[in-house]
Parts: sequence; structure tokens; C-alpha cells
Amino acid sequence: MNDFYLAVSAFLLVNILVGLVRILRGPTPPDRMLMAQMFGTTGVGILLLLSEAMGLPVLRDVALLFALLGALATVSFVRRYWPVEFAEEESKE
Amino acid sequence: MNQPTWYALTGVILFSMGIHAFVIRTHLVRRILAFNIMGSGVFLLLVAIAHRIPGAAPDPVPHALVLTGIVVSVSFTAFGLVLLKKIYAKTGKTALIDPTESTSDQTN
Amino acid sequence: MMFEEWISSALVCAGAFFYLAGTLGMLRFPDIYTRLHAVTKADNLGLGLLAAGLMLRAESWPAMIKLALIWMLALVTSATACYLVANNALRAGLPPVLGRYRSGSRP
Amino acid sequence: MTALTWIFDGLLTAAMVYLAWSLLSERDLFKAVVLFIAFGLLMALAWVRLRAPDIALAEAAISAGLSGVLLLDAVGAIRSPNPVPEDTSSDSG
Repeated sequence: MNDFYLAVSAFLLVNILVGLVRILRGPTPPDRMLMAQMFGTTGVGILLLLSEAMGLPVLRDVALLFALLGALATVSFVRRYWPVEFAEEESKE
Repeated sequence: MNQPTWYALTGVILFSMGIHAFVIRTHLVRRILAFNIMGSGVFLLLVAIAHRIPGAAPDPVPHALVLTGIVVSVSFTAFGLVLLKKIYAKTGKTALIDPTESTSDQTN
Repeated sequence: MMFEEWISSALVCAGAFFYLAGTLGMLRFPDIYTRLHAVTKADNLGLGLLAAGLMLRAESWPAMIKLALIWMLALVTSATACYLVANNALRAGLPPVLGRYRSGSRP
Repeated sequence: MTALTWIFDGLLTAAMVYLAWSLLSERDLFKAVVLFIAFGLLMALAWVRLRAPDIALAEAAISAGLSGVLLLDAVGAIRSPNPVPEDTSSDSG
């Protein structure tokens, strides 16, 4: 049963690595930032599966922190890096 | 070759890449990023060698060291970034060394 | 006991499938709005199915409640981030791809 | 120690090394910062695999929460329109 959870978490890790292409190729900055958001969501899934596979229930607290703080980088990106008054020069990139 | 050895090897590779980039880059944000990568390599090595006896509980002292080190490294990152913003506001440059002019005739 | 294990495994597999759907959407969709759709809908549905599958095998009631709370927290934060990014992208003038999208004409 | 743990650890460490290499040799500064946030999330997974959940908690809070916010703020402040022209010659190297 532990092998099953480990296999599913390895599959989710492969998902993350495939999604890395979007950071490297994303045409605009919000596309790249969106990948960080997706890394957060998938990381929560991997941590929940690993907490079951490795028998460490404390990993659920780490997953809680991931879910809480994963969006913080996106919010900071929108408010500090990409305010709308600089948007015209940014969208041509 | 077991699992902690594998992670220790990864830490060594990360440290080498970080120190290489730290030496050859002049942009200060890149230097801060390279410094963080170096620190991550050292932390990975420390936690990996905390598993001295296979199967037994790991040594808690390197764990405490690494926890302190993570907090110190993030405070130094914040301090370096504030200094960088001050330098940029005053001089408009993002590097301390200007590669286009020689540094031999500068006094400070 | 056996029945619960089967249900739990099926839910975890369904969650992994929705994660795969989110990743494929991330790679294949043409613009930022549809990619937001893939990330915040498909991935959070996958996380919900995964958490439901693990809740069936949790050791106690507080562990089950914690798994449900993790999912709800992920829903709230990703909805907030999705709204912020989409609103900012629309006000910044990023054009949505309208009409029929052909996979050969990658923007 | 089954083959599955080797697959998971191999994928994780290879992804970390590749991510560190591509973020250190990246020309676009914003892309490098997003790759650094992703690297921090993978570091948290590496702490979990080394059975150090306390360090994973600290890493998740600091790298996903704090470091990304600080770096995005600094990069946004550097890039914003400024009367002094930006020194682009130090970017290549």
C-alpha cells in the first residue's frame, strides 16, 4: 500500500517537472508566475501522499503551510512586480 | 551508496554551481541568488550527514544548525536586497563592480 | 475494511488523473485565462479527490478534519490568486484568444 | 529501499540540480526569480525525504512565503522606470 502512494507521488512529481516547461517557455510574466501557483497545489498533494507513505503525520502541517503560503508569492507578484500602470510595456514582451 | 549519500552528493553539486556563479556574476540580485543556492547545498550536506547510523534516528544537532542557518540566510537575503535597492536609488546601477572600467585607480 | 481501501485507491487515482489534466491544460492552452482555468480548477479538484481518498484512511477524526481544512484553504488561496491575476491581466490589456483555436497556430 | 524510492529521489535531485543550473545561467531576471521559488518548493520536498519535517516547515514558510516576496519586490523596484539608465552590460556574463 505504501508503494502505491509513493508511485502516485512520483507521478505528481513528473507532473511538476513537465509543467516546468511553461516557466521556461511562457510568453508573459503571469504565465511564469502561474506555474509557481501550480507547484504549490501539486506540492500539497505530494506532501499529503508522502505523509501517508512515510508514516509521518506531521507532514500534514507542512502541507497546510504550503497551501497557505503558496499564493503569497502570486499576490506579491501582482501587487509589487506587475502593477497596472506599467502594463503596456510589459504586455509587448 | 544509500539515500543520504545521494542527497549529500546533490548538496556538493549545488554548492559548486553556486560558488561558480557567485564568482563570475556581477549583478547583485544574481549574486544573492547564487549565495542562496550555496547555502542550500551546505544545508543539504549537513542534514544528509546527520544520518550516521542507517536505520537509527538522525543526529539532532545538525538539524538545529540547519534551522538556525535557514533563518539567518533569509535575514541576510532581506538585508542584501534592501542594500541593493538603496544602491540602485542612489547610483542607478545594479552591480558594485563596473566591468567596463578598470578598478586600479579607484581609492575606495 | 477491504471496501474502504478500494474506494480510497480509486479516489487517489482519480485525483492523479485530474492533476494530469491540469498539467496538459497548462501545456496546451493558448492564453493566460484558459491556463488559469486549468491550474485553479483541475488541480484543486485533483487535490480534493486526493484528500477525500486519504480521509477514508485517516487514523482519527481530527486528522480527517485537518485534511478537509487543507483542501478548503487551498481553494480559498487559489481562488484569490486566480481573481487577482485574471483581473490584472484584463486591465493590462492581454488579449484573450477568441474563436476557434487550432493547435497548429501556437501564439 | 525499493526501486520506487530510488525513482522518486533521483527525479527530485535531478530536478533540483537542473533548476539550480538554469536559474543561475538565466538572462531574464524575473524568470530566474520564479525558478528560485520553484527550487525552494523542491527543497522542502527534499527535507521531507531526508526525514526532517521541522526543517521542511521552516523551508516552506521561508522559501515559499518570505524569500519569493522579497525577491519579487526587489526585482520590481529595480525594473521600474527610472531617470538613470539601467546598466545592462553587467547582465551578460
